[in-house]
Amino acid sequence: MTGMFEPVTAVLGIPAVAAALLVALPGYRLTATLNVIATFLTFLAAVSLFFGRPQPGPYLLVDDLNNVFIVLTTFVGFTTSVFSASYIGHEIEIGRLTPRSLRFYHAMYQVLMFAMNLALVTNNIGVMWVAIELATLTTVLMVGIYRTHEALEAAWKYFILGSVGIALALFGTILVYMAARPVIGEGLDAMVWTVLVTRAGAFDPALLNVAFVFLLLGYGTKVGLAPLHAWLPDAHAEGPTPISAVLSGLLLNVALYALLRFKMLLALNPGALAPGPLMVTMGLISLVFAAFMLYRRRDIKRMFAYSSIEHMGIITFAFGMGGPLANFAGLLHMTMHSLTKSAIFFAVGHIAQVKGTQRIADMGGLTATNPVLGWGLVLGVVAIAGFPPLGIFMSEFLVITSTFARAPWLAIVLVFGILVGVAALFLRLNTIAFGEPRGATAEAKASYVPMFAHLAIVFVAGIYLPPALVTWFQNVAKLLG
Amino acid sequence: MAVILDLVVQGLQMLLVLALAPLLTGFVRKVKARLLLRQGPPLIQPYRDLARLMRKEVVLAENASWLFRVSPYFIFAATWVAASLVPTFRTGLLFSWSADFIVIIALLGSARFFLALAGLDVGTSFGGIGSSREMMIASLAEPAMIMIVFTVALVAGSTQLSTMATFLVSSEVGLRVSLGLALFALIMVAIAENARIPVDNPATHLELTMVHEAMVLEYSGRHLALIELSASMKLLLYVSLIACLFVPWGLVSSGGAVALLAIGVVAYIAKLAAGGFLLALFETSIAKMRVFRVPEFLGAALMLGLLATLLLFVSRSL
Amino acid sequence: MRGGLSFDIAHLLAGSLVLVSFLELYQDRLYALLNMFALHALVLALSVAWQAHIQDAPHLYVTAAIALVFKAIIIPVALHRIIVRLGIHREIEKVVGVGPAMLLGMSLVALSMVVMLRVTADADPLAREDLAFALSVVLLGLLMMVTRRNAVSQVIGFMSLENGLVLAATGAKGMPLVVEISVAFSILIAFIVIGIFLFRIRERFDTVDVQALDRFRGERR
Amino acid sequence: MVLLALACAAVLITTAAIALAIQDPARARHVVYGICLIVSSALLVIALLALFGISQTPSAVTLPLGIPWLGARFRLDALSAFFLAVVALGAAAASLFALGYGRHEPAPRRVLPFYPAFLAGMSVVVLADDAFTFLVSWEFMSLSSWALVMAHQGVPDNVRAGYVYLIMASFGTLALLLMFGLLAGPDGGYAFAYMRAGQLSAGAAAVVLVLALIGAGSKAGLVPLHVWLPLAHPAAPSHVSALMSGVMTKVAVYGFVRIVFDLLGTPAWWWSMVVLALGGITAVMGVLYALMQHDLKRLLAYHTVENIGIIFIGLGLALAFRAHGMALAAALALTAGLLHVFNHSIFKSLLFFGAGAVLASTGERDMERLGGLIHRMPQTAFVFLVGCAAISALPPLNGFVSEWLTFQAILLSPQIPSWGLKLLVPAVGALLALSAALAAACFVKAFGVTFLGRARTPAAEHAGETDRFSLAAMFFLAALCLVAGILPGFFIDALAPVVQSLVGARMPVQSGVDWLSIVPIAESRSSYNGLLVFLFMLLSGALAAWAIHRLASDKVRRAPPWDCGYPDASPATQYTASSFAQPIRRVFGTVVFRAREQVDMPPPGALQPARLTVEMRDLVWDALYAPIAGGVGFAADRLNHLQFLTIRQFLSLVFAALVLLLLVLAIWP
Repeated sequence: MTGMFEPVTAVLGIPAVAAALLVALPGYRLTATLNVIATFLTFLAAVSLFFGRPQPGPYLLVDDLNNVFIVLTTFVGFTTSVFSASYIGHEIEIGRLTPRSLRFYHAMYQVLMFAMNLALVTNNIGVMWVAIELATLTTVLMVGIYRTHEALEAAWKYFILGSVGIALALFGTILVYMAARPVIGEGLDAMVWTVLVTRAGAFDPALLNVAFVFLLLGYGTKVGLAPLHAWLPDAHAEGPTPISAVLSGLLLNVALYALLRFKMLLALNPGALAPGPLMVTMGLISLVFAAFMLYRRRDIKRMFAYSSIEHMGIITFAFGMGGPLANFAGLLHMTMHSLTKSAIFFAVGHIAQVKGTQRIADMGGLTATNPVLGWGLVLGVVAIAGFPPLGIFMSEFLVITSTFARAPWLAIVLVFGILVGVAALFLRLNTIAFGEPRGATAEAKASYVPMFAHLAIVFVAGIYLPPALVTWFQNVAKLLG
Repeated sequence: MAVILDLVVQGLQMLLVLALAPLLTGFVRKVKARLLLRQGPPLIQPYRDLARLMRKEVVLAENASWLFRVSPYFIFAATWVAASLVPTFRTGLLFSWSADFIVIIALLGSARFFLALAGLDVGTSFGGIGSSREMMIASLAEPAMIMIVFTVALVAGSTQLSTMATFLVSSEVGLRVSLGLALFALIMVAIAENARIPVDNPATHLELTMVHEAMVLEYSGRHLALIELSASMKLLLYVSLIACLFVPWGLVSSGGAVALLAIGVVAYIAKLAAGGFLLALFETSIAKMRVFRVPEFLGAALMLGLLATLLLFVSRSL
Repeated sequence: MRGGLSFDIAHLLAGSLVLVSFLELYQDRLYALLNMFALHALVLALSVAWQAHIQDAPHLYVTAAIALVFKAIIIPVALHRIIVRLGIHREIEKVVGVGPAMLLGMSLVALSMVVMLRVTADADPLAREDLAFALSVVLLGLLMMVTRRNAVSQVIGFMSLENGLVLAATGAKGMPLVVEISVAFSILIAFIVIGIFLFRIRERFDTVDVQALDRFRGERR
Repeated sequence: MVLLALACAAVLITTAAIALAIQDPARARHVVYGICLIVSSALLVIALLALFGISQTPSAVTLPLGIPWLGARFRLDALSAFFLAVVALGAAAASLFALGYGRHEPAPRRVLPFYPAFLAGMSVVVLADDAFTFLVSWEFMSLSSWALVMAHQGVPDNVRAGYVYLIMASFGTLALLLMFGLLAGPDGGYAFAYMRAGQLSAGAAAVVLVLALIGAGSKAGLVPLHVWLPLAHPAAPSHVSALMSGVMTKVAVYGFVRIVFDLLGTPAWWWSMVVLALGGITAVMGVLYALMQHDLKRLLAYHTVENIGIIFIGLGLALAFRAHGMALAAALALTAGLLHVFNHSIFKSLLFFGAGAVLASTGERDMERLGGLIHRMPQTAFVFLVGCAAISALPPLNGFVSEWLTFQAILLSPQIPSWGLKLLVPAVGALLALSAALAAACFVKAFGVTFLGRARTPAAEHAGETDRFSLAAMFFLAALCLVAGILPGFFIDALAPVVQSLVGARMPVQSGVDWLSIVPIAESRSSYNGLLVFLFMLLSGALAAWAIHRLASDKVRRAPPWDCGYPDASPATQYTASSFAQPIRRVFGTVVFRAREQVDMPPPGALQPARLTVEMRDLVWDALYAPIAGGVGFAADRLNHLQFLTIRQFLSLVFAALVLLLLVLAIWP
């Protein structure tokens, strides 16, 4: 039994311990390597979850659904830590970061990992809430780490909006408990996920509805759905790039995961209003809104932050549509988006260091000046724009085709949004990657490995998905109903 | 035996069009002159001109290319083939099926294509004027021609000139609106295509409104001879086209006896004479129009053709 | 029908919390607002204590204590000092006047009633009423946040919103983790309050007025 | 069979990787284009074997790729085989050409990797047998060609061209996505076999048709979706332009045929009206645009638009006949369309090669700065002339055959009962004739201004003949033009299985007819013998030449041209491209392009030159694309204010959302 528990405890324990260590340890090389090692071990532990899963206890639960998320999170966490090791080095050299703040940075990185893993593996909606709040706070601190006006302002905005979101989410959680209590009885059980799911049919639908509204807005703020998105672009733009990658690639997913859990709950209750339409609407709004917002962006990181909003919209839409195909597509899209978007942020961070700025106007002709970097970015944007043979195309293919047969108008709006987004992305890409070179070209030695590793995975996934993965996703899709 | 006869007849036809073409041109000139109360050149003047040109040396512009020298032969060949495929005195010639009405138009098209290129070859602005205007005219004349083909083909149920002629000669045709329109359009196209008044003036040489003459301005000697010859063959072709489509009487159907052939030839020559006379009459009675009125003229022809076709699409009996 | 009296008292306390929220909404002076908030926290503490009593759930007393000590005393004092330190001008510039704000508040309360009373009655009435009140407190807090320009008053709005949450949490009979959650929230608030210091907003900006923060809203224009 | 074809595609993909590996440009060039030449020849052989019934039953295979539970399905039936042959032929020619032409490539590393990928994409599209594989390869094709368009990214125009191209491409793909969604149904039957079996409601089928027209049409260049084409095709390196114009547009046609004729089942009568109308408009608009150009490659690109129109006219007629159960006529029309696909792919490639050769040796694409090249590069001039004659549909070359067949098909259409078609078809016929005539004018201009006359610039003055690889490729294609022109019967017979499989009938066997002439229906009705016409012309031309040179004079003297007494006029006095087009511009342009001419003549004695300024507007762009772009920009600007709100305002957004949702709950039944 205890043996069964090893992986989960490891997934939670390693980051916690590492965090404690990293606070104590000086020296950036050591801490960076330790950071990498820790995340790598966490990843291994997560992978080992495939083989031994603990019985769902009152606090911990590992099923197909969150297993997807855990593995994804830990993997991107690992690659990002590799990238950040090389990235942060440069930041130190140019003196944007002090060693002190760096120590803090690494510790926070591990805390964030811990918080996200906790939010994923917990079986208790209360703990889940706490974990997500923790994740929010840590990211707030990391966003503000540069202490520039913009950074502080972004952190503050993130903090205020995030806190309100958190508050709403908590209210929703309480309401769920209230709904569950008459059926399940007082005490812990009424917050334990596995129990809730089994009895959800008998809950009071009206309460569930109100609860879902609050949860949707609360966790939706974290997902970055419009009009709750405001914190996201600035937080991405002003924080250190690795954090932007983690935010886009992971934190949004975690919040989405919470949302999905509650969606399942509602779906199980016949009386409750269907959560689908709400999510579909939010998704479409976010998609179209973000797509238009892409046009007037001057800051490269902020632009890709908006593209994250856009894709979160698509994913939310897919899950809102429901059905085996759309859910499968949603999961696939989420995975691919995490990988691609973090890869893009790796590239962008590197570019920002090379060019010494994030202003799109000051970069140009990258494919000529820095071929590897430039083409890497092009490939990433091509992937994120949903061009085959890269992974996102498959998910978009499934979403659009399966939707059009069911709800033509929605599909048309979806397609419209995607097209507008693609147009905007390439409008900017043309000036960044092509045309005559512009702007300074400093020497920056961030590693290409994580970026191309991600892109390679995305590329392969676009044409070949291993059967095991497929069956796994299909189970999850069934689970999501 | 029959094949040989057919072969002979086909050859005869080819020679006939070649022989008669200058004569027709001369005839038209003569009649025009007479209508203007002038004496006019003798009928055989065109033959004399050709012979003289043949004997003269060719004066080539300095930067004339091989294309310039090849074009006359090509133009001549294309026109001659086209002309010899139109039934003149006898339908169902041996090779008549090797090309239908559309092909004949296309052949004239390729002749024009090379003529226009030759006009551009020397690189003087005269040639440019000529070819650009020629192509503008053609761009309207050709569709009109195709529409005429449609009309007749829909009536006769075939694009083969022989079949058309044999059908039209038969009694079941009767008078048809569409055919009337087509005839009208065909005449207009013929006038434009042969650079006759009012579209162009074959008699002028240095005039900013000229089209055909501007293109061939640089030609001389044998080349000019070939071009003149193919021009008059083209005229002959159109006249005999009108003849075999709209006055098909006297056309000998295939396998006719020699006596009949003689009649056919006579009838054909009579038709040519009539056609030439009418053309001359028309030309003397009308003034040349400005170049940019030509599109309207030909547009009218195109519309007539289209109208005729539409009528037939709507009802086969119109 | 468990003890009508206890029910009524709980009801009364919850209702008065809503009332105090209205009073907060009414204030246009920072100090007065602070005092009102202290009162708000006090009432909350009372109602939580009462819940602890009627549910005989001793751990709720902790929550009550936190509410009392932390929210009713420490925070107001801290904020008071901030105001003095940063020399923030006393009155609060509102976006909408008191009257419209009140009207809005009313309609919000009505809305929360309607929404909550649709809940089938078999969920026990106590919880139901409490929820209705809690929801209105939450909405009023949010309303305050969006109708005030001044950061301190926004913080206060947020805190009264959070009081509503605690009210709901305690009203939910036998809900676990209430203490943990309230602690977590207190930390959150502490962060916010400290944030005003920590970001040394005074040094960087002329005022804590959120608009000044927004002067640097990312894309420099 | 199909596996072999896929293997070839795989080889091409690996070649792309190899191209990245090799550093030395010259070696890379030889390796890449060499391999491409070999592989595409192999593909050609495979396709022909498949077409000529070595394996009459379509060979299919399913690979464990793509949509996991479906696999990537490939199938090589008659239709695929034909188009694969077209693709492979074009690819082989282009590779051969590029062996020499690649020398002039300024940025080979931006071309070499993508070129094989592009070929692979095109050849896989025609093999795909399920929606996902089809779209992946389709979009892969677009993407690689986009990269090739961006190859010369130094020029801002090219970047813009690539941008427009990519947007239009993804627009088309999204349309196809929706369409396949409809065909596949909610539970995702993405295999073509499933779609074939499925039965759609009339409305759904109509939507599918429209989406297919948008999707395939935007790639093929149907007006009004053509805007990207004249921008993108010229921007690419010339051998790629040849592929894009000559082959990729045909792949788009394949997509349309596959969907509408194969997957969609029996058509409704009005479909053909849409297709015919679009085809006719496209044909005429395309050639009119082309006439107004003086950039040689852009002229050719616009001309592709025209020919696509002609092809769609053929397809539309086939649809019309099929809808009314006239299988034989449908077979004729479809054959005409497909034959034109083949023909156009040949002579358009040839012409782009010629343009490329000119570009390489003069560095000029602008005809106004060329001229007299026939003296400097006679062989190129000759093959280009052949191409021009072929594309202008002059007998005895191949372009004429397909147009002649189309006319024959039109002449069959009065038997169609429906009135709409009765009125539309003649009009389309007139449009077709008009476009043919205008095409001739257009290519007189193209050839005359570029190759004839006197050199207008030193660049043209000192041009030299192009290399032998390029010449080999061009002569090969020119020969094909002639062969396909004088022996069309064989090609028509080759198309028989394709047509049979699509409309259930075929044209009568041509190879049986004596004297090798072609007979669409019956000899009494119409027949054409390219061979005899060709021989006749050869004979009579030779006869005339012989006679004259033997019996009359063959003396030649060179002299200055007639100059009206103003000696040695400068080359600038020649007719330019725009002045050549001026009469036609006056006739059509004033309506179609709102063309305005304005002359400012200086007063007598003034020294500045007189100016003629022509101002034309692209109505399609103004009416369709400019508003869209404007609208998006406007919306972007409006929404952009949301980036600059205060925290409080953002909070009020959240608040509003919350209240709204609660209201929804409150009024929920």
